[in-house]
Amino acid sequence: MVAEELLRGLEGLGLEIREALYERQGFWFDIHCPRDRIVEVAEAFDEKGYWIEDVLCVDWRERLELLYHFNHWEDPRRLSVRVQVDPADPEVPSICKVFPGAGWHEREIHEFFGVRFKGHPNLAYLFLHDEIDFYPLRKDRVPIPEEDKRLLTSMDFSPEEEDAFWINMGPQHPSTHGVLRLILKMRGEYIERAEPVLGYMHRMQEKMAEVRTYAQYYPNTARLDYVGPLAFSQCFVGAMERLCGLEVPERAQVIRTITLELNRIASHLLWLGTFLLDLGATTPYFFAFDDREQILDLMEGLTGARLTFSFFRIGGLYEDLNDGFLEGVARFIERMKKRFQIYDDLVTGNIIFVKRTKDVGVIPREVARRYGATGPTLRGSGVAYDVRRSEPYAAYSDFPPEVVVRQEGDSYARYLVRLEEIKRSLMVLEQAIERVPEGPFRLQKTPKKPVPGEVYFATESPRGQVGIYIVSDGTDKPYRLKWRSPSFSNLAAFTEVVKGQLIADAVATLGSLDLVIPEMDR
Amino acid sequence: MIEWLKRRYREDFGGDPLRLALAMVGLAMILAVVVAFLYLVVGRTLKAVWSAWGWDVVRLFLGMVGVMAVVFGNALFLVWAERKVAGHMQIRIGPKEVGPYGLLQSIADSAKLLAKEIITPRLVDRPLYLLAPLVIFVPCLVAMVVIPFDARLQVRDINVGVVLILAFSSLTVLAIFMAGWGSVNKYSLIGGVRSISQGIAYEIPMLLAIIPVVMMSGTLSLKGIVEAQSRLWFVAVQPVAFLIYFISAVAETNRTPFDLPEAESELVAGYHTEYSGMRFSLFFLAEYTNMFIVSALATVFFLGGYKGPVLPGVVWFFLKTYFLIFIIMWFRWTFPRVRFDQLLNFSWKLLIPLAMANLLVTGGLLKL
Amino acid sequence: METILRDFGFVLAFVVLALLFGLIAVFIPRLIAPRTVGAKTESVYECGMDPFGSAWIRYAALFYLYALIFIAFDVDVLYLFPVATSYVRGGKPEEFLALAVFVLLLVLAIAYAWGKGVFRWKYEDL
Amino acid sequence: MEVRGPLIKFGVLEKLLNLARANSLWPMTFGLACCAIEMMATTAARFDPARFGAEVFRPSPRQCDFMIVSGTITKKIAPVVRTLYEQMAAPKWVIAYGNCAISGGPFVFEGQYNVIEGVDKVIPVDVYVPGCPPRPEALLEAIMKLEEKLTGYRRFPTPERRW
Repeated sequence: MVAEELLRGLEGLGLEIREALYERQGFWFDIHCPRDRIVEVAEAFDEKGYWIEDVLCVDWRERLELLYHFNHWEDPRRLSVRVQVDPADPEVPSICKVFPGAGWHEREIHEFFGVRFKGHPNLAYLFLHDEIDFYPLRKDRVPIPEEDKRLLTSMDFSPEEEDAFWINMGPQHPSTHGVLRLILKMRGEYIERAEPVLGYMHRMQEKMAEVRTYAQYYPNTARLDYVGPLAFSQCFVGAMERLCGLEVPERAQVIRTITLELNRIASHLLWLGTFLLDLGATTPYFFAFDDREQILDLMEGLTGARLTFSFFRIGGLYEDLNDGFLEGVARFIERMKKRFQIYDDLVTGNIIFVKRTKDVGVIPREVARRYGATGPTLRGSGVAYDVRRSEPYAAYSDFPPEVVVRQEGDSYARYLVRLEEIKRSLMVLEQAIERVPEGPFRLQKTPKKPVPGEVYFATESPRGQVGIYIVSDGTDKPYRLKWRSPSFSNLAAFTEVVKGQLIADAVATLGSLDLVIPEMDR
Repeated sequence: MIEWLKRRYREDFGGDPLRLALAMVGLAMILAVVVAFLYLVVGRTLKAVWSAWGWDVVRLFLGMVGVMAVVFGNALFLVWAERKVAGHMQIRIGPKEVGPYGLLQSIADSAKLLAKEIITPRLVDRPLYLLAPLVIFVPCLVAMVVIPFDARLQVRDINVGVVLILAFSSLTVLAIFMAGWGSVNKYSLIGGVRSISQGIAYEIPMLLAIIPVVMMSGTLSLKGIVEAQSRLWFVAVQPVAFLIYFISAVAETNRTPFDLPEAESELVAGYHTEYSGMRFSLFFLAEYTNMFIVSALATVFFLGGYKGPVLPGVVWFFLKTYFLIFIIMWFRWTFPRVRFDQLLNFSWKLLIPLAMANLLVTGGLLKL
Repeated sequence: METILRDFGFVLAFVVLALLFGLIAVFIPRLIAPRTVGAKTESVYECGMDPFGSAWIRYAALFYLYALIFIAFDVDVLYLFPVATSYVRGGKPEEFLALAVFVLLLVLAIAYAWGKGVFRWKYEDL
Repeated sequence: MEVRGPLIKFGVLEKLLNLARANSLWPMTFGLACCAIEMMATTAARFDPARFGAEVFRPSPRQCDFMIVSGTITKKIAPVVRTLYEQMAAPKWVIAYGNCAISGGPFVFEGQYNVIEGVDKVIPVDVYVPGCPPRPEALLEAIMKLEEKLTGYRRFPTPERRW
């Protein structure tokens, strides 16, 4: 196995490696690494073909702890590398030379915790506005040092540069789907460099989690990714169940699977509509939304909400199935199967659409790995990696979805993957609605306060792998909660592939990634 | 009525007789000035023109009124029709509540735009920025001069009508570039540059597609071309030319799938990003009038113009024209937008060589 | 001569009409529309941000090439119009030959530009 | 920022113009967060604001009549919203759509550092639509409220009045 090989190599380097309990913690191995050797370790991971899932920081007051999560496509076991940092001198070598995708995570940590990364080319702030004068996620109020204040607003570009044409796309721009801002350096119609500015929808989710109890915070998980909220809810309740060691009733798991898949279809349909809107075609938007409304009707009957369903509860569900839900789903499956013909006629076979998306925004496998792209974006690049298969949650081990893979890695491949995934989701639904077991839908008793400990949980949202990392100190509030958002990493990959593209292609590529801004701004 | 007047008096003049009197005096003065102006200036000019031109003056004025009616009627109808067509293609119904079948929708829109603020940004290049919406309207009206709506319903049959229309239609591109460059806005600039290259790329196939028609009819007068199709519409003998013309026409009017100068998802609103209120609606009006003109020309060149059985010619003319416009709308609500290099290369690599081949074949066949 | 002048009189009248209409249409809102007075109302729109960098720059030189071929073309194609009007059915075949030579020369121009890679859009070419 | 009245103002003319404005409200393409998805759902086939002529989404603020503030106003986006509002051509209106735009919604807590509690602290608001997120029907109702504000009467009879 790859992991054992790697660990042997790391042991040879003299690192301390501990085995973790996957069932309770969500990762397999814990690697303790001295501060100065992190680049070396990252290179070892890179050599074995690992991709970077997440970089995060926990403030333990007397020390800052950096966690690097690595995972492997063929051997999907999460390895966690820990680096201890002294808060008085928070400096760590940057690994963004090895994993460019970590560069953005490092910027985030720098801005929220004040950890400086040596060798990072651009530590400008991603999220925060210029009135902030402290590190928001530190437990104690630590003011930003004077020399770092310039990083709040400055980006390393100089508009005075001769012959450079700067275009400011966003925050209010029809094709950025919300409030993403891209600063494009143009050369004629071509993009030379793209510098995203995030944080226009930064809603302090991680800070809020530390202030509110688990139950109070839970509904806000649905507001992170409002297009596929259930994947985030599942991630949160899954992590809590894992932390408390709860066994969720079978019925609840199956119903969760059904709603998750319905949600995935709804999200993909929304993406389909807006993607084509970006390409200039208006009509598919209306057809896709028409189908989506059918799902929303079903979900509304079950959960009472049209968009931000907070349906799951720790240890089960909020409510049992309502009458006619399963029949409704069956009807929807029948309807949806016929609708594919419309999309094929209107979109897939449309010569202009094919010309606009084929060979556009190609994300090679290697780029996807180094940036940590996941979800349909990754599967469009020829990697059969799906959290539903590698770490089955809910009832996915009973109804394993087929993984759709395309080799091309272009926007057209991503389109086909998503369209195909709708079909596969329908197949999962078809099996699941036949086999909803009887029984309770919720555990009678769930603990209000989880045991102290840390836990990682991953789910597959329509956009890619969602991860949550919770540190519990035994109180009713999380000590630290960190989201790994798929759009964040996918956008990082976008900045790499957009270089040298036409502006129209950049819009097509951006659309094909299916970004949700609040999810990456958190 | 009396009640209404009383209320107006109370509300508009605050029940103050002095203000009413002042308003009356002001109105009388304005009327006097207008009458004097009409008599002294317009009347004399008219007299002079009348003595030189005779009945052509009547024709000119009737033509002006008629053309303005067509332009406005067409724009109002098309705005409504486009939204209705779009609605029905998109499984919804479109305008419905404003008047019967939503027919008053476009009137409400234009009235609203008339009372909308016009913002002139501080940094704009004023001459270009201010002139662009005026210039864009010129080719629309001039083209109407020579279009034969019926055998006798034509403002004036100019013997170089085809060349006149083509020459003036280039002004549209110029106006769009003026708007793009004058706005000092990056999106507008890109829109303007794109518009120029698109305009020139599609003008050539358009010209080349019309030449076979001119060859077959032997005249540059639009009426002459229609008369030459008494027996057979040119679309039957020149299907390739018709297709080339139609595609180029869609591109010339900046409609989807060739709407790159105003590509919404890339360039916000393209060249008219900085235009508001009436200036913006002049661009809008020009777009719909251009759509009408290119369809009318396609009708004249290829579909036999006003020729047709039973119904009067003018009805046939409008039927054919609006059918073509419907097809253009159909394009818009079906296709995505093409990419810019594809757009240019489609013209240079495919349409122009094809149009040339078509021209040669026509020339050869005519000599057989 | 008289007819031509009159023809252009018509055209001129319509040009004036168009300009007049545009002026009136832009003037009316000055009277009946409310106005905004704001700090940024009259600044350049750039997705809600303050604009930076100039909007008047040297844009892609690629378009310049297209414009050059166009000028060569447009003038030449215009020559074809008088030819077309006098090109009658039947008659002398050498008329066709003349036409063919002319058009083939134009084709040569496109072929040359094509071969030179004008129509190839590649980032590296810039 | 202020909006000044027109030079010429007659009661009848103003009434007619307001009627026209009420029947042709063009929104701005500006989505902020969750509520933007419901805003999109509103424009889709089932709810179809095209019926009242309110479907013409203009991306440029110069050409639209009202802005739907559909989401949380963070301190970073607030100046943008204000700029956009100032760049809209008068007459212009604002709909605060959703709890976040009204008061900051669920993102207000002690020690928060990034959310502005209500868009009316930044720009004037005409219609408030509560909900998290509000349903598309609520947005249609908000548009009708805006029309009512202009014309003085409601387009459709309210349910209470009918039953």
